[in-house]
Amino acid sequence: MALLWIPLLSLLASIIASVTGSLNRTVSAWLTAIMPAIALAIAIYYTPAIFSGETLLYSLEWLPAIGISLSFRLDGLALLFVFMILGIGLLVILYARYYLSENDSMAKFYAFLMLFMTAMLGIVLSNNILQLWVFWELTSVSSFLLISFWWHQSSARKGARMALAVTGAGGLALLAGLIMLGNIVGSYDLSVVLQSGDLIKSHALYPVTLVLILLGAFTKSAQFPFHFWLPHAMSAPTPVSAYLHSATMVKAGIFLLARFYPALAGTELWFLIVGLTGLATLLLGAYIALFKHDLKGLLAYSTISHLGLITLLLGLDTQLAAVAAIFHIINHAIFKASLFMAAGIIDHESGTRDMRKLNGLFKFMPYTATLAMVASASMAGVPLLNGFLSKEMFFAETLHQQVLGSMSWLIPVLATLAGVFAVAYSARFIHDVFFNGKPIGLTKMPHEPPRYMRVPVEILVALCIIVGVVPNFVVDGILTSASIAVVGHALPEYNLAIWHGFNLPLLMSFIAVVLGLFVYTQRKHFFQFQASLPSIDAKAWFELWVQTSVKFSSKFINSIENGSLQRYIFLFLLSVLVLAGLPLFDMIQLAGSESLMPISPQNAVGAGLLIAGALATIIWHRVRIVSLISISIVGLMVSVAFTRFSAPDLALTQLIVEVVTVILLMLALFFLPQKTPKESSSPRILRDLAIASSIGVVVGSICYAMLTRPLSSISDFFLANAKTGGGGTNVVNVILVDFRGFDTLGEITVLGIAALGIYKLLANLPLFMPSSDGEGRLWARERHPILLASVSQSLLPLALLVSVYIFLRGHNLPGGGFIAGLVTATAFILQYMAHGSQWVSSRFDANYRKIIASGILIALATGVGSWFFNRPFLTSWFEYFKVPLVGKVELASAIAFDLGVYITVVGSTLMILASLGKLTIATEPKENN
Amino acid sequence: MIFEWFVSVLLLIGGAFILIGSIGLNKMPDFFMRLHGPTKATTLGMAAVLIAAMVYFSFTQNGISVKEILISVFLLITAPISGYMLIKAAIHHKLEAKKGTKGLDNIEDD
Amino acid sequence: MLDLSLLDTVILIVFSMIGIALLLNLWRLIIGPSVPDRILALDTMYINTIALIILYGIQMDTALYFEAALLIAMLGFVSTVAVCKYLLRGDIIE
Amino acid sequence: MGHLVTLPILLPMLGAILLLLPPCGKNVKVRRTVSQVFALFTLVASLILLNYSASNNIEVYAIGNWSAPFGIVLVSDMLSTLLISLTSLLALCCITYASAGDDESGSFFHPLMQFLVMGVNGAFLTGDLFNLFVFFEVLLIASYSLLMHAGDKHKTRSALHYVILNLIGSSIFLIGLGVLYGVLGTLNIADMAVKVSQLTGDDVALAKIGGLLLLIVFGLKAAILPLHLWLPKTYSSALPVVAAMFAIMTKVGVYAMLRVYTIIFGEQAGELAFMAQSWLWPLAILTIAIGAIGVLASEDLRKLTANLVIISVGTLVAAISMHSVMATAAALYYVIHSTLMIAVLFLLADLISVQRGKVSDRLVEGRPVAQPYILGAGFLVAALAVMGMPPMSGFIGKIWLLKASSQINGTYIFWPVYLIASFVVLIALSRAGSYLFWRHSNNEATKEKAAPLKTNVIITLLLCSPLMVIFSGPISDFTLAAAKQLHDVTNHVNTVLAISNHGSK
Amino acid sequence: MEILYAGCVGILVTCGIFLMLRARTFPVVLGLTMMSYAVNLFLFASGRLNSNQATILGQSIQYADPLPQALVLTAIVIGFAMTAFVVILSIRGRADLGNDHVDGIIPNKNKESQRESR
Amino acid sequence: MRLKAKLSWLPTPFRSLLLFVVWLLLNNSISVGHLILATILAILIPLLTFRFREPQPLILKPGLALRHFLLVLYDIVTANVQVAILILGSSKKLRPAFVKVPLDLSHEMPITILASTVSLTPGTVSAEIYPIPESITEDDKEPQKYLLIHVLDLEDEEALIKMIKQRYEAPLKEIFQC
Ligand code: NA
Ligand code: NA
Repeated sequence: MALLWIPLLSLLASIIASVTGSLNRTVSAWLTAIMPAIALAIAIYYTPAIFSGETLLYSLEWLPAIGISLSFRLDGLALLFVFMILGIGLLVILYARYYLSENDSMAKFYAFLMLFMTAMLGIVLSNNILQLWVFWELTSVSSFLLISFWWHQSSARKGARMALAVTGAGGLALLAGLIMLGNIVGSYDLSVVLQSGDLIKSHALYPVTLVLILLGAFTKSAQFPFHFWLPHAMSAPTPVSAYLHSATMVKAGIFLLARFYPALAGTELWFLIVGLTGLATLLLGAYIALFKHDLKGLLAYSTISHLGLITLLLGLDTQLAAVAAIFHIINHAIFKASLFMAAGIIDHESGTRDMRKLNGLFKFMPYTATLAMVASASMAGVPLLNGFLSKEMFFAETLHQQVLGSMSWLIPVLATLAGVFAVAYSARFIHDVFFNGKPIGLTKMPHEPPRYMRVPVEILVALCIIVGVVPNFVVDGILTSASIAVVGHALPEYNLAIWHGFNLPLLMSFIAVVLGLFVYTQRKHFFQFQASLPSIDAKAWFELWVQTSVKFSSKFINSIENGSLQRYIFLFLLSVLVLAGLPLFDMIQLAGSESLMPISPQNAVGAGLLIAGALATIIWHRVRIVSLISISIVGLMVSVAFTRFSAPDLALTQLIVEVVTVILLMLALFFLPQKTPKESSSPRILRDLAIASSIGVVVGSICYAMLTRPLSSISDFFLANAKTGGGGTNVVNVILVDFRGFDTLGEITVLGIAALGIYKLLANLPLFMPSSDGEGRLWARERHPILLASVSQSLLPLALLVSVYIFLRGHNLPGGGFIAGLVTATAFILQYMAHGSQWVSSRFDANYRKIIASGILIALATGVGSWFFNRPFLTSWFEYFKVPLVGKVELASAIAFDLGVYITVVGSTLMILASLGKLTIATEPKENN
Repeated sequence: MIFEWFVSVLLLIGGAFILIGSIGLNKMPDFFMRLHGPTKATTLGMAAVLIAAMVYFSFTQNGISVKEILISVFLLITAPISGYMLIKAAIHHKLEAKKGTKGLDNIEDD
Repeated sequence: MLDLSLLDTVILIVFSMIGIALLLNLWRLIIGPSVPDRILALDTMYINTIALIILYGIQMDTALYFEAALLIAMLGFVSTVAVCKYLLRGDIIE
Repeated sequence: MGHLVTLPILLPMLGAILLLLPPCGKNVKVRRTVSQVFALFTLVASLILLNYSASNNIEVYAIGNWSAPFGIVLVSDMLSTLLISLTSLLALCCITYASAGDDESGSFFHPLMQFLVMGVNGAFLTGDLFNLFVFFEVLLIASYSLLMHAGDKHKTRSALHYVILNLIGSSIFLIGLGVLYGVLGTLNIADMAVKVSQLTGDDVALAKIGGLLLLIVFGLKAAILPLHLWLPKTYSSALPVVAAMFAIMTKVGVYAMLRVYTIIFGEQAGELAFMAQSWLWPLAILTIAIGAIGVLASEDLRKLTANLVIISVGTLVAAISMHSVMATAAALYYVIHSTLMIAVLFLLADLISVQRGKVSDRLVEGRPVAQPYILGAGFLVAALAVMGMPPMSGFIGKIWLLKASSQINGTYIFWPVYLIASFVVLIALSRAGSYLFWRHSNNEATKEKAAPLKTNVIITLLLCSPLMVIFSGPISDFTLAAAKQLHDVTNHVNTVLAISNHGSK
Repeated sequence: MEILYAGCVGILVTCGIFLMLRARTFPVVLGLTMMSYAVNLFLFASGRLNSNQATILGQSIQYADPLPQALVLTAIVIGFAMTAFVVILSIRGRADLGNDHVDGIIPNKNKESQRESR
Repeated sequence: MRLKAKLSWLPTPFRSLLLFVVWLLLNNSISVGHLILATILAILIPLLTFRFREPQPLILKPGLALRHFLLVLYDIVTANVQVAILILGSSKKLRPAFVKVPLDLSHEMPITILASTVSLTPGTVSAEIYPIPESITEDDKEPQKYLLIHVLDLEDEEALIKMIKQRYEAPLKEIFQC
């Protein structure tokens, strides 16, 4: 449980920090620091247990479905990192208090910093590899926030995005690798994974898994060729650099290598990839560091180089390499953190980080200079400082490896070369900044920083010296236990002494120092040579890469999504053709077993008319009025077909819908151009005809196949129960209002919504109202022909009577609410046509919206009514009554339901047409060219 | 038997008039003349068919069937309106009348 | 039962008459030449369809399709009127 | 459970009707209150159903007292209750958000929104294929109108495409239904499953055609390649709050696929077992890819979000076509997360575009937003969530999907495509965030801040993401159980068809 | 008869699709209408073809399948609503966008012919 | 001429009668139930639709109206036979013409009936009613109305005009007393 508290306390610190915005900066720092300090105390409390070889575990069920649990583990390696994270973290809190200016939000900074700390603690304490990944990604996120802290600067924005991109990509690779690892092992539990090294390494997927995980580690640790993001992350405030790029963020990758060392290391592949990557990074970083004029740039490349060194160590196949790696992790963290802080002080007090301007600062800030010089010396590997010790171990281990077979001698040589550059850039850091004449063009007069800003540096430099002088006393315990955690078994003998006698590693150190100083003195020539090389700005490259990707994506997407509906429809139809067409070829015989009906001449005539109508429609599709007349034949013949094939209800519905549709299309014809221009090229027409006829053939074939097969359906039930269960003899109607009344409820809702939508569509619509027809004829003057007006008046009562008739008989004979509604509506539309909408609305000022709502409400209420009889929604009820004189009369809830349908249909249809009519009153006709 | 003959004759008359109406639609030289066939001959043809139906259903089904009259009524009401609107449209479109049509100057600008 | 063989024959003959009439209507609709001609043809087609449906009812000995014929008679002209109104005024609901 | 099952459909329907009638539709204030109250009731009803179904119950409600397969039944299982709860939650948020002013920029916003919810919930609950069509149409017609809310040129243009395509889609739906009825003689999904397993001879091919035609329609609704082309313009031109609600609409298509190709054409379908999956798999992968490219190519935040919808659809369909319990469970978790986060991104885009003035939400330098903290933080949370970065909800779905696919042979391609797509999303969103919040022109920020109601809705939706992480245990348990229940076809069919006193009243 | 029926459906589908692929809203609307005729006939066909078997109980001995008829009825109504909507949307498109092209923009090469058509 | 009926609940008695009959015809029944229903509808529907009715002269001579109606029916039959013959004959011999018939009627309903009758009977189709309302200016009071008809085969214009006025217009004037 206490384990959980370590990250939890730091998370708590983040939350506390975020609310300290209004407080004094010092108070804010103190409040922030309390929680990590407690966490550090907890870690110290557990130290003896860890040193004695214990591993503390704590686990909490979280996501059993996936196999992620909240599971923590404190062993030597974790403890080492916890110390670094919390220790240096606390120092950074103190340092940042003085570093950040009044303009910067302290609260936000600390909140982000503590969030980052939480993420780091989470990584190192995770005992579940997916949980580890979660925290891993959290470091990417929180570091993004920290690097972009000064987002007003373009470099900060770009640097942060680049860091996020690279580490994010690595994170994805890592996730893939970890899931594969989990699959190989059968568990995401780190303890299990660490014990399954042999299983993993012998698995077929080991190479892929390894590469994916290494991708994660290398991107995070800025290993070549992913190193380029790190220097640009230096746009962050220096406390961030001091924290992220010494002890934490970049070390997370190293931690990962160390963590999975028992599970993944020990194969040729590992040594080759890890070793060579480390070596390349080591050399490249050290070399470039020399040429950076920016103080933090120098430190950044130095960091890359040192990370390469550690990686190389982890990639060496010698027994003590891992120990050396761990030792260098500690040492690098200490001296690099202090150096960043020193650089920050210099920047803070002198206003620049450019070494070409910074000269002779020793005079102005001797105390800080001394501290920086010591730390720098440690970085160069000067004896009596901690850097020297681990570097000696490193040199020693390079001599014992056989990674490159017969060419293994290259490694110590190149390591020495890297040492040369390390000495050179360290020398530059000391000489070029603190000596070398006078400062040039500084805006500020440099001086010593505030007292407490120096304290963190002092502590760290002191550690450099203490570790350097009495290593056994300080780091033995932690180094041993961490190393055991990495190597996985008892360590071979080693000795953390300052003096090992005159030996090859010492010689290598000596060469490095001598040659390094030589290189530094001859730096002009090197600088000239370097300047002659083309400079590569990773930031610019990254931006260019993103821009290019965006450009290409846009081009690609625009070429596909070209905004052409015709293309979209074509693709849709092509899908239909393929998916519906292919299975047709699976059929052995298209025709089924049913006997066919003979073709009578009158049917042939009907079909002929239908086909002729359809063809005429497409032949004249550019002369719209003619195509409209032609398509009416089709509608008429469809109704006839419904009559012919025993569907009187359908025939009625189709007929009446046809009339209303024609009216709608007439409206469309008026408000749209009269003719369709010839636009399609001949190949396009051929293509369209080809796909249209192909689909026609497919659908026709399917239809034929279906028609010629016997059908056994659930409909026998409807026939059997319509009268007894639904109270009607028109089975279609009983289905509509009873068996499947729910469909009908939805259907009238659709109609109602359509009417509302149309009303909405017509709001504030500037209509095109041509003053003449397509051939330039002015419209006739007579608005309301007398004959039409008076006949339509006389027809209205008759139509209403017929509606009532059709409505009432619907349950037993062809008819029903829908048809009746359309008849009524059509009669009203006739009034609109004959008299105009003003005339109608002055006589019948109905609110169609309310009519529609009431209609649907009646239908809905009929359905809900059955609840009061403890029946499901829409359960119908009917009863026969004997009325004197009249005889047997049926009352049915279905009639109420159908009434709802009727009202909705009337309301919707009229709303659609009336709202359009109303609109034209307001608009004067205008010429539209 | 008489009933059957009666129905048959009526149907044949009806069919004939309907056909003649449509022949007129095709045969006449101008729109105004074409209009006469459908508005007249067809009306009578329809009436004959409907009476046939009336007689037929009165004999074959229970009770007499007279509702077919209604169709005729509706046609009598609506057919002149269709014709009227059509001829108005034709006049508006200034369709050519057959050469020698008298009284063209009676048509006013609409 | 009545012997309807005569009637059946007559019905077939009348069917063909109406069929020919419909084809003639179609022909007029196709050749036009003017839009009113085409509308007239369609209107006639509608009316002839009434006869077709009634005749079908007689043939099948059922009155179930009567309402379809009634609706055409009552409201079929509405679309003719609409198209004519469009030709005359453009806006059919003004 | 009584009549509760009908409430997620009937409540919004009643709400819509009342909103059109005098007392409730009278003035803005009343309309808003009524609409929100009904949305809340709908949510409560859905949650009660969710809770009830959580104990692995399948509730079958025979409408009109006509039991399956003759009448229409509502089937409330874990899958449908999960989705109606999600819909209702989203609807409540969107309605509340719109009540800050967007609802008055056109007529009938609230009724249409309620009708949309009715349609979506109906589609999720119905056990009848034709009834599914009807509810599809309800939600479509409502969406057509909502799309035109606060209309302008762009909306009209994209609405034309959207409407026409969907009308063609509806035609194909009916043809598919016709074929299926013509072969199987039934419309009830469970009954169809039974009938499909008894097919012989050429009938199998016919049923296959019917099924594949439906697949195209569902694919169009869901927006899978190559039927996705309508989506980016449509969603990005819609009013953001409408687009936010539309986040659920593609899921209806996905849901329909999940239902139909698990139950009707599932493992018991003989020759037709999993017939859709072989088509869906490559298309889903390509959909993810094209969505990722679209995300990168997007010039404004709404377009970007619209492309995120496409990625999410591709991901979901890929998961469906893996036809395993694990993958379905992962997909169900993912669907909650992605719907809510995409919705909130649309809402954020709304506020951002308003506050940035002329440049709107385009990814160019512009005026700073008036509320950088809340919008920036909101964007960050949503962005992290959709990227699949911890600590937001996306990563759980991501891990789960990867894991599920790794357990199925032949799905290796999913990993690189999905991971690269995640990477592209990361690049694009960080670029977008950089433009929207960091790159300022010299103009002053507007003084006008978003209505507190709007920001509250956004915060609520955003909170769902960390909550989904914290409660990922119970949620994932639920989705896993829901997936198991869904894949237990026999149990489903038996439960739906078991009420056997056919026709007794 | 069946082959004639299926052939008609096929031809309606063909014509409908051809029209839907045109560039202007009016022909597209016509295409959608034509397609809905085809679809209704197709859906109707799922109950097979029957003569004189209207599903009015007591009026004949055998009955056609009533269910597809009910489905077609629903489909007709919904189709009508949708057609109405798309018609008005087209009008709105013309008003908003200044032309009746389905994409709202007339490709350059067609500008000339567009002018002619007015 | 009378524009308003005596009974306010039965504003258009003949319309009601028509509805009553039509209902019975539609239902093909004279059962008590239908008689009651027909009565209710015959009263209710005219009341409902009354507002859609422009004031029109009422039929004041029902007997005459019936006689006129039968006459027209007879004319329809004969006219149609004539037209059928004309159609079947040579169309070259036909002498089509537009004829303007001056009207004594001035109300819409009677004019409509006249025009319809003309359309249904001998070789004539009503084409226009002049002047159209839009061309009437303020100061024209009660302008002379004309019925423009198209004649399929015109023998004598004067005779035709006379026939129409006597045979069809005069009875209408009497029926409506206008
Ligand atoms: Na210097
Ligand atoms: Na019922």
